[in-house]
Amino acid sequence: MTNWPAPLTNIINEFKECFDRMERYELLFEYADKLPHELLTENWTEENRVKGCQSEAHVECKLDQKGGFQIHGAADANLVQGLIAILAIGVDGLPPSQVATLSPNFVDEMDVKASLTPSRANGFLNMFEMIRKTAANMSEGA
Amino acid sequence: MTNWPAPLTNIINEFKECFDRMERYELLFEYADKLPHELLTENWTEENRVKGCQSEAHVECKLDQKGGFQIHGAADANLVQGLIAILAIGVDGLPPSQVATLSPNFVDEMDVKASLTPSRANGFLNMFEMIRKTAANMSEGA
Amino acid sequence: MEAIRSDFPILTRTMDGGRPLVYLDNAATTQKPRQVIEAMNSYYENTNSNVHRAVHTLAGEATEGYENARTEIAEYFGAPRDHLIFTSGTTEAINLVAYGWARANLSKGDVIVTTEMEHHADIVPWQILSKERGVEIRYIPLERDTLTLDMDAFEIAVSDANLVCVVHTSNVLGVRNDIERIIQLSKSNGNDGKGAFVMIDAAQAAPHERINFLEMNCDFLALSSHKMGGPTGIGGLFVRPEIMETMDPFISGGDMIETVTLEGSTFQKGPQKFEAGTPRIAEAFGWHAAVKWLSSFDMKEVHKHISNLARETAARMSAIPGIKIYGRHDMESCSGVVSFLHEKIHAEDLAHLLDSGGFAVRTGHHCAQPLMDALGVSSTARISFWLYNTKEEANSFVEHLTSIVDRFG
Amino acid sequence: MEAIRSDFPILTRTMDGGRPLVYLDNAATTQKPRQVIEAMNSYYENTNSNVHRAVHTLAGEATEGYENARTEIAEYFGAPRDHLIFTSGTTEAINLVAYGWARANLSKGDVIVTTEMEHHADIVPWQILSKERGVEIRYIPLERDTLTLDMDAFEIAVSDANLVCVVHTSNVLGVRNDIERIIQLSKSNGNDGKGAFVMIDAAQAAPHERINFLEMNCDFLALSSHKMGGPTGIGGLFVRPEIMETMDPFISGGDMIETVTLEGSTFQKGPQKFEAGTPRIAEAFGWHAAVKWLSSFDMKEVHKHISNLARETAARMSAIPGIKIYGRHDMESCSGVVSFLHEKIHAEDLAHLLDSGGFAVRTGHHCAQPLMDALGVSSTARISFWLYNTKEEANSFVEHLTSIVDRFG
Ligand SMILES: Cc1ncc(COP(=O)(O)O)c(C=O)c1O
Ligand SMILES: Cc1ncc(COP(=O)(O)O)c(C=O)c1O
Repeated sequence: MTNWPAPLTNIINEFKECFDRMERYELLFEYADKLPHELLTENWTEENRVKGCQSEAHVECKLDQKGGFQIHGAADANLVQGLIAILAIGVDGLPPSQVATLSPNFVDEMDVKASLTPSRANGFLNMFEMIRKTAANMSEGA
Repeated sequence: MTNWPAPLTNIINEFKECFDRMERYELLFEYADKLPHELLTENWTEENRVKGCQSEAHVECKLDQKGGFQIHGAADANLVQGLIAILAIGVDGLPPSQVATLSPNFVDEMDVKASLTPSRANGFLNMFEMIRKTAANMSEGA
Repeated sequence: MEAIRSDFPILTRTMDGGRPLVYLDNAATTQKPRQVIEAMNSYYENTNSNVHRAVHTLAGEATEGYENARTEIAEYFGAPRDHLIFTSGTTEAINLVAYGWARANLSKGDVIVTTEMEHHADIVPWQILSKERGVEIRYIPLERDTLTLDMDAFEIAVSDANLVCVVHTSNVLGVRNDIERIIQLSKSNGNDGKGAFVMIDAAQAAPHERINFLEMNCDFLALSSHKMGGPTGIGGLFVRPEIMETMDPFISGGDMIETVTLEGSTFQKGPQKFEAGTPRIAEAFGWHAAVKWLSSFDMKEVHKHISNLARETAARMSAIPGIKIYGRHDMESCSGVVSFLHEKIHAEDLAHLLDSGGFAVRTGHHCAQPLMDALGVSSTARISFWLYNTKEEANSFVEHLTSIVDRFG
Repeated sequence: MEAIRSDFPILTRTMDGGRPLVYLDNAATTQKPRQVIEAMNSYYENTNSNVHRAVHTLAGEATEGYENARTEIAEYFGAPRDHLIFTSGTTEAINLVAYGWARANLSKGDVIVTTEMEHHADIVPWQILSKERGVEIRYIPLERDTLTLDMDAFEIAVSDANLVCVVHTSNVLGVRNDIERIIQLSKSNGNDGKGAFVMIDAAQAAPHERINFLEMNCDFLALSSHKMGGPTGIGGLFVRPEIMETMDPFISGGDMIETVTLEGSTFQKGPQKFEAGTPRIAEAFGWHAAVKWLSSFDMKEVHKHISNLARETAARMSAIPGIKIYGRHDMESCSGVVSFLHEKIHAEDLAHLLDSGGFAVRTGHHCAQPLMDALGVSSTARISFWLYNTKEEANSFVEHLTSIVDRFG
């Protein structure tokens, strides 16, 4: 197993314990409510829209006062918002340089990918890629 | 068996004796040379062209001095000209009213249809139909 | 019913968690009976050859099969074979009307009447034409309370219409429009009483009704094979020959010409003029098989079965807390489509949650954004039944939906 | 070879009189390996669903399969996936260039250079455009002695050409044009040195060569699946994305839009903008399987096998009294096509006589009437080999032809 940040490892383990897809969806719905930094709809713009997603999803990357990484996001579909929340919790406060090196295959670990359609999996990968790149830029800039 | 005119019956019997498709083609080639009234190429017009034929075929119906039916025709492909010749020989000199009642299934009897492609079979049926109609008109006119 | 279902190999498929597939996305595309699959296999394994202008046996058989398909598909839709132009589907059929007929016959100031209920396939080609040629488009609105077309508005709009383009049966609402009246009004009142041309989008009608092109008395009828048990990649446009003659060629190339010289070309007559290039041969064999298979049913019974399923399911769904139905299912003519939303669960989430129970359900704007705008939503979830769907499937769908709403709502 | 042949169910078919089928009409359409037939079966039996905008499992699998097909077919032709627009074949692909690109980018006085050697699919769309928009068409003649394009004439004509449209490999002569030089000249000298756009008709090239779109450096590349082992009903146009952006939509409707309102529509970017309506889904699965199957061969070896068969057969045929060959088979680049006539036996009669021996041979103008005019004939008979044809088949063909000439000549 890759060395994920601890919060992400915890979430992965939670998903692994799920009995079936329905339970995993329930967990995603729960995480959808736990967005650490919700991007309010009035701040949804064409620029922060996640492309390749069927539903509307918006994400922005910021740094907290200590230079830690933050994902601000939201989506109109709960399952997507749940994925954003997991990412946001997983990397919250990490140095951007570490975020830049993460690989998106924790979604496989969580067994959620099997429950994502290709188009949504693509949307998720697009989003993850965008976040990783932003993190890389931020860490270069630093 | 339908009561074909005697010359046609003879031809049908000749074809029935053929051993295979190649022999039937040989016979058709022979008949192609026996056109009773060849329509010379200089008399090929858009009006006497047989539609639905891949190769060029032209046919005109006339009455001889005794009011007997005549088919004048020719084609650039020998197999088609052979079919025209058989028709022309088969009905030569008959009263148009009799020609008008002929059915095209002597081609089945001859087993030639199995050797015709659908498009050529169609061409042949078109031609036969046109001849039958002309004969019908002629006999009405009479 | 067992017999019908056993004709469809895919219906025995098990999904996630060993659940049986419950295919409720028939308005997007229907499944194919093995008769259709086998007809195409047999074509590829025994007959495959390019058609027309050829002498050899395979080419003869392929041509005969292809042209027989035209004859019998046309016959199924109540028309002679020379009324049917094969296209790749409804979309291309409507585009053929737009490029081949409308560009040759309409000009600036002419009027096309269509409706808010249309599929994008019956909107975008006219918008492009309108931009290019200054033809005016008028959209008949939906009555917001009955979800049917505003026929008063239609009666007024049609009076100077040159072309009327209407969907026979909505792919979102389950509503079957009063096509008979629409055609009659277009013919009697259209174009200042001289009569308007009428194009009917029958993509959703053909799987439900036995359509008779000549009796209908419209000018253009557009269809897709894949929505009526046939393969993808083929469909058709019905047009009367005298109207075909007033159409310019659209897609051009081999097979549709009579002669080509460096100075110019002359074209075939009839459907061939609009079928350039190697045709969809295997697909024609497949669609033909679908039509033969469908002919073994009484389509009135089929329709009753489907619309009863939709009606009963819609009624039970509206009793589920938070579920709202978008559409009409109270009329006999309604189709097998039920669109719905939950007040809290996003349509896409609903579809995922349903999918985990084995239920194939579509979400989105269903290529009908103007209709979505009229309904005041951006998307809906949609189930759509066809002849192989059972009461048991409908019941288990309602149960599963109920449990989802309980758990996630 | 046995292994290759056993992939093709149809090749075991026996014809009239118990004779084995000898399929020599590959330039019209090739036969399909069982891998292709099975891929489509598996699609219909396990996956069938409409693609895009859908959540349920089948729709996901269908979308993934359809888009994978795009990725791997594009890769086979040396291009990224966003360079490939699916069409119904070469004919529609060229029409897409004519309607989508040329109508948006060419106007009165602009010049299209094409050749006398073209298939009607690469002539008629330009003639229609020319009539509509006053674009000038120049036809590069064939050198009557070498049966190759007059490259001096090309060099002169290209200098003020805006678009150059050339067939890669002739479907009648077996000649492969010097495409590399044609593209290079078009780019360096075309349009007064600013470079002309180039459209290559690769319908007959794809079954013979491994074509690399990006290396070729042309702007448009048109292809048919059915001529390279794939199903009917699908083909493609390769275009670079920056050129796609300068193209207007052609066939319009669902799937190619971004938003539709009553006021107007905005369109997708990339290939989807040109793929309106339900796509050729099963067909994409089938073409994908054909490309995977072909990838298992060294196309250089395949080409050598085919062109050797054609060269040897043509040589032996010319020794038959009265037989005249129309074409070139002495160059390595030549394809598997041999056109011929007998001085007395009509081409169509020849084809019938050959068919009775089990030989599938095409006759006619091969959708290339201007080329027929240049050759001074109205039609030819044509055999065309593909990878599954054997020396034995070629031998028995020559023998049968000899006996026909003996008997009927
Ligand atoms: C050179 C050439 N171009 C174009 C075409 C047209 O291809 P399709 O009929 O598949 O559209 C063909 C085949 O007939 C061809 O041989
Ligand atoms: C009402 C209606 N019209 C047109 C279409 C377009 O049909 P196709 O995608 O087969 O071209 C559809 C299906 O999507 C439809 O439901």
